[in-house]
Amino acid sequence: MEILIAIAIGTLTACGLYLMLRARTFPVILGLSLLSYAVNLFIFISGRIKLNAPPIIGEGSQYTDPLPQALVLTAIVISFGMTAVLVIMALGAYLTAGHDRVDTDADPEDQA
Amino acid sequence: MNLTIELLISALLIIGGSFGLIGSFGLLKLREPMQRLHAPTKATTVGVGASLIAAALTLLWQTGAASWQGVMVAVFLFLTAPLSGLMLAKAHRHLSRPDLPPTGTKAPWAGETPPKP
Amino acid sequence: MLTYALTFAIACFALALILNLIRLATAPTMPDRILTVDTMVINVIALIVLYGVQTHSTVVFDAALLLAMTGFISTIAFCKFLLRGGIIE
Amino acid sequence: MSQLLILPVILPAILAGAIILIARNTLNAQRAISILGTIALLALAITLIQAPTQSYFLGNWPAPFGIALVLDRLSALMLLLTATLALIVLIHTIRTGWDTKGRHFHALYLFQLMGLNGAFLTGDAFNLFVFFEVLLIASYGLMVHGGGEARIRAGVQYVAFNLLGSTLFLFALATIYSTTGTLNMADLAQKLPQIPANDTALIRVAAVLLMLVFAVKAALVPLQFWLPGTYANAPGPIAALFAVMTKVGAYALIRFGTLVFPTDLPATNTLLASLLYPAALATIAVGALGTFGTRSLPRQIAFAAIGSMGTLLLAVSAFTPQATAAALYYTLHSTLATAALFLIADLTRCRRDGMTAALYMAAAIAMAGMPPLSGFVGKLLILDALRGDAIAWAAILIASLLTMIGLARTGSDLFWKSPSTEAPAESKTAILLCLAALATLTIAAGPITSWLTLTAEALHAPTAYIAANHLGGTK
Amino acid sequence: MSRLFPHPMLSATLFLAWLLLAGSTAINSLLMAALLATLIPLATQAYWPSRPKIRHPLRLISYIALVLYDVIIANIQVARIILFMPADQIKSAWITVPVDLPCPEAIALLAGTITLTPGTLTAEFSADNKALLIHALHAPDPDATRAEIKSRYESRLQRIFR
Amino acid sequence: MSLALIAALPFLGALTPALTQRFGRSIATLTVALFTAAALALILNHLPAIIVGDTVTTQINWLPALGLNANFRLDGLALLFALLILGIGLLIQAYACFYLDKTEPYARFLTYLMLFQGAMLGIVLSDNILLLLVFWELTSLSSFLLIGFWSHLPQARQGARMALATTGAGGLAMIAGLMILGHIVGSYDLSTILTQKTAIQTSPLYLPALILILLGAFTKSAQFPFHFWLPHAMAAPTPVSAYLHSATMVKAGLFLLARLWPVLSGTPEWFWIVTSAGLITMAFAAKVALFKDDLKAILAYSTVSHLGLITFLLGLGTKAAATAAIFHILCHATFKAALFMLAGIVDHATHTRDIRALGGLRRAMPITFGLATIATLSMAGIPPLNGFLSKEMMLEEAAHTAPWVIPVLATLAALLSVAYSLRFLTYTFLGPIPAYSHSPHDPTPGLWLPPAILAALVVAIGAAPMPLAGWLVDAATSATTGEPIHAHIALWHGLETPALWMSLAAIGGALVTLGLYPALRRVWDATPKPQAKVIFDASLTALTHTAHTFTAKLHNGSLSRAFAAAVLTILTLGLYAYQSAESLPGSRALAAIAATPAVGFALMITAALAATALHRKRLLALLLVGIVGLILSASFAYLSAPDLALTQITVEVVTVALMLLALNFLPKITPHETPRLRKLRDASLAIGTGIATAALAYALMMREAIFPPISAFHLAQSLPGAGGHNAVNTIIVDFRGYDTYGEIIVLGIAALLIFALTESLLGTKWATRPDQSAGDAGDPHPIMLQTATRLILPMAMLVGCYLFLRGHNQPGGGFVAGLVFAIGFVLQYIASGQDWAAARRRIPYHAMIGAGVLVASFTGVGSFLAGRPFLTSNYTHIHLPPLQDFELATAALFDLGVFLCVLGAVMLALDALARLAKPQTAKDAC
Ligand code: NA
Ligand code: NA
Repeated sequence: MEILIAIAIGTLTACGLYLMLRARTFPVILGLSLLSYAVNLFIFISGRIKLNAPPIIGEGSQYTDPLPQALVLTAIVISFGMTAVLVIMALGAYLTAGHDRVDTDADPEDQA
Repeated sequence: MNLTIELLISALLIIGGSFGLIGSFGLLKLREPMQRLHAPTKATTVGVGASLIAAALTLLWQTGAASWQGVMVAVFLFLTAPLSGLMLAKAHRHLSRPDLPPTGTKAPWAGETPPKP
Repeated sequence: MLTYALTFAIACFALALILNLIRLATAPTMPDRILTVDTMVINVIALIVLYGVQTHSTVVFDAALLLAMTGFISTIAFCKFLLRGGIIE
Repeated sequence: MSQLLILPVILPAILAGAIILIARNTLNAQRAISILGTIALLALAITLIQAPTQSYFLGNWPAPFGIALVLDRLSALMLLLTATLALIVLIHTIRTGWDTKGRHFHALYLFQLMGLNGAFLTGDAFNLFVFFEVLLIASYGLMVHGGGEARIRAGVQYVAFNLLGSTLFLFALATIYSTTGTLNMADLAQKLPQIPANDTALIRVAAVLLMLVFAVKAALVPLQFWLPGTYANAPGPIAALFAVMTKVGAYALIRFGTLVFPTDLPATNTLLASLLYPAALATIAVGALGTFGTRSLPRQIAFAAIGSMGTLLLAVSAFTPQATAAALYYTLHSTLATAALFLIADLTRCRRDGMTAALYMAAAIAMAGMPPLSGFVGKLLILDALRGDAIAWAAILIASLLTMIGLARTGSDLFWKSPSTEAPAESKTAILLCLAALATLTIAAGPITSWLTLTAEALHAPTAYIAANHLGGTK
Repeated sequence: MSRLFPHPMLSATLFLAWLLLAGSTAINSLLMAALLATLIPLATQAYWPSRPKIRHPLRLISYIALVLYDVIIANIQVARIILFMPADQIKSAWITVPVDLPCPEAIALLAGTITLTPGTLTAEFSADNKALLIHALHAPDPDATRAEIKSRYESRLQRIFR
Repeated sequence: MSLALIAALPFLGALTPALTQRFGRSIATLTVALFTAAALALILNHLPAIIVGDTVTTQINWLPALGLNANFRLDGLALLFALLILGIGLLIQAYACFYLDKTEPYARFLTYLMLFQGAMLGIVLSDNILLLLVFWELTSLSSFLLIGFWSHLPQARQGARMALATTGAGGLAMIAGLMILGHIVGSYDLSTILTQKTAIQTSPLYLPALILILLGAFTKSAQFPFHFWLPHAMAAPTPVSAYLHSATMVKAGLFLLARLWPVLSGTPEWFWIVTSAGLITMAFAAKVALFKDDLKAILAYSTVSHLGLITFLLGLGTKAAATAAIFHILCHATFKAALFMLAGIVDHATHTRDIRALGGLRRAMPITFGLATIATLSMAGIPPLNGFLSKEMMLEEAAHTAPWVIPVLATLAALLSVAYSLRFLTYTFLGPIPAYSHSPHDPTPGLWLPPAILAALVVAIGAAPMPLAGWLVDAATSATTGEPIHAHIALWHGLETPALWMSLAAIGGALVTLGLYPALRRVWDATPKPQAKVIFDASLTALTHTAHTFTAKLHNGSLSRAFAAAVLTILTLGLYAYQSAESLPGSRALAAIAATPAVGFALMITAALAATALHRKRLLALLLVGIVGLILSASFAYLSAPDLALTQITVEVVTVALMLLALNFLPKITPHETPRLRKLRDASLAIGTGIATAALAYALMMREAIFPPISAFHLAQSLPGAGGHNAVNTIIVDFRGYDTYGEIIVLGIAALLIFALTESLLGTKWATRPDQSAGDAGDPHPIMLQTATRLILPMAMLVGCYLFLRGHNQPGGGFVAGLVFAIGFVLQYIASGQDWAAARRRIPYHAMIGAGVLVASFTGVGSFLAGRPFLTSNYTHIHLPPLQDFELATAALFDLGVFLCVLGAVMLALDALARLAKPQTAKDAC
C-alpha cells in the first residue's frame, strides 16, 4: 500500500509541477490543485498508514495518528481559499489584459 | 435464520454488484450517446440500492445496531439522478442537434437556442 | 458466503470503475465524459458503502451520503457550462 | 501568564470582523477602527517589549501538545516594528485616499497585521504556516487593491509563486512531524540534538526545505523572482507595508536558524549557514545590479529591497551573536527605509517639489547606507561583525555604491530633469514619521544596539525560550 | 399553522430524515427532529415560494411504492437489452408526452419517475411545461410507451396534486 | 561638549534658510553667517590652548557596541582646517549672496552650503574614524547637491553624479580601509589609533588598509587617475567651486593623509604610492591646465596639480615635507579661493569664461585685475607672495629626494604652473579688448571684497610668514607629525638652496614655454588624449547597460522560469541535504495492497497523467482533475480518515463550481506555444521532483518517528480533556483550535478579496468580453432543476446540521457543515440564477463572515473570564429530564464561528463571481 501511495504522491507532484510550469493561468491553477492533492496526501502519510482505524475514540482498539489529519484539514481549507483567490485573480488578469499569459513584461516602464 | 439472512444479504450484494457492473458495461457497449445515458441509472438505482440494503442488513445482523443513513444515501441518489440525466440529455442534444418531434403545444422545447435578437 | 458475495460486489464495482476509465478514454464527446464521471461517482459511493460493510463500520457512510448529495452538482455544472457557458446566470 | 500576549493577534481580527459585520459601508468608521486598532497595537507592542520571555498556552494545553505563543525579545521587537510601520502606512493611506480605491481595505489591513503578529508570536511550526497564510492572503488582497491590469497580472505571479512556497512549507512540516513527532519549536530544539548521528538525512532534508520556504519569503536568490513585480505594482502604501513581509522570512530564518537548527546541532551543523552565505551574496548582487540598472523608481526600490535582504541575510548567515545583532538592527533600518522610499515614490506620482526631493534624498541615503541615517550605522555594524570576510565586505560596499548611484540617477532624473508638477498638496506626515523613525534609529543607535545585542545573545542561547515552554498549560 | 409549517410535507420529510440520520428515536432525537423540521422550512421558505397542494398524502406513498417496483422490473428489462441485444437492433426513440399537471412539483415528479425507471429518460420540457420530451432506449412502439406513462404515472399524479 | 556644539552649529544653521528666506537674502545670509561665525568664535576660543600644543577633546558615547562614538578633537591640524572651512566659508557666504541670481532658490543653496560646511567641519573635528566616515560621506552627498544645484543643466546633473560616483566609491573603499585599521588597533578612536604606529605597520593588513584608505583620500582629493571628476564639478555655481573645489572638500583627502600620517607614513609602500600619485598628478594636471581655455577649467586643473603637490609632500614622510604640505594647504586655499571668486566675477561681467574670447579687462575691471594679479602670481609661485614660499619649500624637499626624476618632475610641474598662471592672467586681463556684448566693469564691493580679503592674506603671509602663519603651521604640523615642530618660513634662504635655482629655472622655462605656446598648442591639439569624461561615461554607461540587461534578462517576468528556478533549487538542495548524511533503513511493516484500492490509485494516477497530457483542453482537464479529487476523497475514507473524506468531497464541489465560473470567461483551449526544449526541461524537473517526493514519502512511511508523536496525548485526552470522541475534531476545535481560527480567517479574507476584486473589475472597462458563443442553448433555469433544488436545500441544511452537531464525536464539524449549507445555496444559484437566489438572501454574506470571526473570537476570549488563555474549552453534560443527558461544549460555539465564516465566505465568493458574469447589472451591495 505504501508504495502505491508514494507513487501516487510522486505522480501528482510531477503532474502538478509540470502544469505549473505552463505559460497560461488555467493550467497553472490546475497544477496547483494537483500539487495540493499531493501535499495533502503527503501530510496525511506523515502519520503513517493504518487501515480501518479511524481516530474516533471508542470505535476501535487502535487509531491512526489524528494530528496529520487535522493538519491536512487545515491545509485543504487554506488551499481551497488560495485556489479561489488565484482563480479570481487569473480571471481579473484575463479580463483586463485580454489574454491569460502568466508571464509579464520584464520592466514595463522601460518600454514606455 | 442466520443462513437465510446471509443468503439474502449475499443475493442483494450479488444483484447490486451485477447491476453496477452492467451499468458501466452499458456505458461502454451502447453506441449512441443518448442510449448510453440510460445505462448508469442501473448502478444508481438497483446497484447502489441493493448494496445499501445489504449494508444495512449486515450491520444490523452483525453489530445489532441499525444504520439508516443508507436510506438517505438512496434518497439523495434517487432525487438527483433525474437531474443529472436531464442536464446530460440537454447537453447531448445541444451539441449534436438531433431532429426532435414537435412539442405538440405552441411553445418550443425549452432548451432550443433562442433566436438571436 | 457473505465474504465471497461482498468480494464479488466490490470486484464488480471496481471492475465498473475500470470500464469507466476505458469509456473515459474513448468517449467521443464531452457529455459522454461527464456522464462517465457521474457514473464513477456512483460506483465510488457503492464501493464506500461496501467497504463499510467489510469493516463493520458506519463511519464511512457519511462520505457516501455527502457524495450522493453533492456529486451530481459537478455533473450539472459541467452540463450547464456546455449549454450556457455560465453555470450561474 | 498575561493575556496581553494574544491581543496582537485577536485584536485586529476582532476589529476586522467588526468592520465587516457593521461598518463595511461607512468609510469613516472603518478608518477610525483601523487607526485606533493600530495605535492600540503599537501601545501593546511597547508594553510587550518590556516584558520578560514568556509563553502563552492556547486552550490551556501544555506544550508541546497544544499551540504555544512565545514572546521573547525578538518577537516583541518584530511586533513593535510591525505596529510602527503599520501606523505610518495607515496614515499615508488615509491621507492619500488609497483606501477609497477599492473595497475592504481596512479589514484586509487589520487581517494583515493579525497575520504578521501571529507569525512573530507563534512557537509552533505548523501554526507558523497558518499565520504565514493569513498574512499572505491578506497581502494578496492588499496587493491587488484598486485593480488594474498590470497590478492584477503581477498579483497572479505573486500569488502563484507563494502558493508554491506554501506547498513546500507543508512538505517540510510533514517531514518534520513524521521524523520527530512534534511541531512545537522549543520541543524540536530539545529533541533534534538527540537524533542518532547515523539517521539524520531526513531531518536535514526537512531543514533545508523549511529554510527554502523562508528564503522565498525573504526573497533570497534564486527565489526572489516574485518580489520586483509585486512591490513595483502594489499600491504605494502597500508596497511600503510589504517592506516588513520579507522580514517575516528573515525572522523565521533567524528563529529557526538559532533555535531549531543552530550551527552546533549535529544533524544539520553548518549546512544552513553554508547554503545561506552564497545565496545572500547573490542576493546582494542581484539587488544592487537591479537598483543600478533599473529606471522606474518603484522597481528600483524593489531591487534595493532585495539587496538589503541580501545584506541582512549575509549577516544572519554568520550565526554569531554579534552578526545577529547587526542583522536585527539592519532589519529595523531596511524595513523603515524601504517603506519610506515606497511612500515617497507614491507621492512622486503627482508631486515632485523640493520638499519631496529632500525627503527622497533622505530616504535614498538611508537605503544606500550613506550617513547620517541608520543605513550607514547598520552597514558598519554588519561589516564589523563580518570582519575578516573580504568577499562579504566587498559585496556590501560595492552594492552600497551601486545602490547609491542608481538612486541618485533616478532622483536627479525625477526631481531635476522633469519639472515639478503642481498637484494638490498631499500629506507628508507619514513619510516624515518614517524618516523620524530612521533618525531615531540612528541617534539612539547606542541603546538600541545594546538591547539588540542582548536579544541576539538570547537567540543564540535560547534556554529562556525553551524554558518558557514548560511553565504552563495545566489542562 | 401554515405560517409555522409552510410545507408540511417537507417538514414531515425532514423529521423522518433526521431520525434516519441520527439512527435513533430517543427523546433527544425526536425533539431535535421536530425542531429542525420546523425551523428549516421556515428558514428556506423564500426559496420555495409556491405551495403545492397535495390532496392525498397516502396516495403519494403508494405512488412511490409503485415506482420502486417499476424500477426493479425495468432494470431487469434494460439489463437484458444491454447484455444481450445487438446494438443495431436497439430502436431508440424520441417521444413527446403531453402532460397536464397542476404544479411544477408534480411535473418534476413525473419527469423524475420517467428517468428513474430504466429505459426511459426525460430529456426536455416544452417551454410552457405542457409536454415532456422523452428518450426511450428501446421503444419499438413509441405510442405505447407514451400511453403507459400517461396512464400509469401521470393520471396518478393528477389525483395526488391539485 | 563644546566641540560637538561647534560641529553641530553649521547643521543647525542649515535649518534656518527655510525659515528666514521670506525676510530676504541678506537676512538669510546673515543668519547662516551667524552660525558660521559662532562656530569660528568657539574655535578661536580654544586657540591659545591649541597653540601651546594641547588637544581639546569631547566624548559622547553614540554606539559603543560598534565603537562608533561622537568623539571630537581639536588640535593644530583640525584648527588649521577649521579656520579654512569657517573663515573662507564666511567669505563665500557673502560672495554667494551677491553672486547668485535673484531667481535662484537661494535658501536651498544656503542649506546645502551649510550642510557641506557642517560635514567638512565634522571631518576635521572627528576623533573617531567611524564618525569621520559619517562626515566624509556627508561631504560627498552635500557636494552632490551643490554641484547639481543648477539642475536644469545636463552637465550639472552629470557632474554631480560623476562626483558622487567617484568620491562615493572612494568613500566606500575608505570605510573598508578605516575599519581594517580599527580592527588592527582594536579601537576606532583616533586618539588610540594614532599611538599604534608599530602595531599598524607590522600588521599583515597594513597594505590593504593603506590602499583602501588612499583610494578614499585620492578620489576625494582628485589625485590621478581619479582627478577627472573635479573639472566636471565646475558646473557648480562659482561660490561652490571656490569653497568646495579649491579650499575645503578636495582637501579632505589631504586632511586624512595628514591625520593618519603618524601611523601610516614612513613605510616604502606609503612613500612610493603617495609620492608617485602626487607627483604625477602635479605634473600632469599642470600640463592640462596649460591647454585649457575655460577659466574655471584652468583653475580646476591647477587645483588638481596643487593637490598633487601637497600629496607628494605628505608622501615624502619627512617632517620638513609635512611642514611644507601644511603650509601649502593654507596658501593654496587663500589664492585659489580668491581666483575662483574672481573668475566668477569675470564670468558675470563678460558672460564668458573662455580666455580666447577674453582680454584687456585690466582697464575695464581694475580692481578685479589687481586682485587677480596677486592671486595668480601667488599661484605661479612668484615672490614675494605666499605661494612662492610654500613652493620653495616643496622644491627644496624634492631636491633632496632620490631618484633624480623626482626633483626634475617637481621642477617641470613648477614650470608648467608658472606658464598656465601667466597665460591665465595675460589672456584675461591684458592685450586688446575684444567685442563684449556689453561693457564689463568691476562688480559691487560685495563681490570683490571677499577675494580682496584673501588677496590681502596672500600678500601679508608672503611678507610676514612667521608672525602671520608660523604659529598655525607649527601647531598644525605638530599635530600632524605628533611631534613639536617649529617651522622656519622665509623668503630668502641663501644662494645655496637648490630650490632657488629650480624656481628660477621654472620661471625661465615658463617664459620660453609661453613663447612657444602656439606651437605647443598645435601639438597638444593634434595629440589624441584619453578623455576621462568619455571613458567614465562610457564605462558607466556600459555598466548601467550591463546591469540593466542582466536585470531585465534575469527578471524577464516569466513565472515559469521563476518556478523552474525554484523547483530546481529545492530539488538540488533537498538531494544534497539527503546525500550528505546518513539514514537508517526503514523497518516498518507495510500494509498489504488490496485490489480495489489499487484500482482506485491506478485511476487517480491515470487521471492525473491524462489531465497533464490533455491540459490544453481545459474543460476536459478540469473533469480529469475532478476524478483525482474524487478518488482522493475515497482514499481518505479508505485510509481511516473520514473527516478528510468529507472535507475533500465538499471542497471539491465548490472548487469545480468556482473553476467553471472562471472558465466561462477564460479561453477554453490552451494554445501550443512552448518550444519542445522547454517542455523537456519542465518534464525533467517535474519528473525528478516527483520521484524525489515519492521517495521521501516512502522513506517516511517506512519508519516510525524517532520520538513518540505528540498525538498520543491528543488521543488520550480527546475524550477526558476535550470531551469529544473524534480526535481529529478535538484537535481542530480544541487542541489546535488556534490553527483553525487562523484558517477560517484565511477563508474569510479570500472571500473579501474576491469580492473586492470583483467590485473593481465591475468598475473597469474590460479588454475582453466573455465568449458566449459556445453555450447558446435556451432555458437557463430548467424547471425540474428549480423544483428539485427546493427540496434539496432543506435536505442539505438538515444534513449540515447533522454533520455539525455530531462533529465532535463523529466525522463532521462546522467546516463541513458550512460547506454543505453553502452547496445547498449554490444549487439555488445554479438552478434559479443569481438574481433569484440573491434576492432571497436574508443575511448578508459579509455579515456572516464578520459574525463568524467574532463568534470564534469571543468564544476564545470567553475563557478570559475564567482567567484561562484564549480558546480554553469547557464542556459539561446537561441533565434535563425527561431528556437524555447531552453535552454542551464551548468548542461547539467555536465551531459555529467556523460554520458561519465558511458559509459566508463561500457564498460571498461565488456570489461575487456570479455577478461578474453579468456586469451590465447594477452593483448590489452585500
Ligand atoms: Na432512466
Ligand atoms: Na425510465
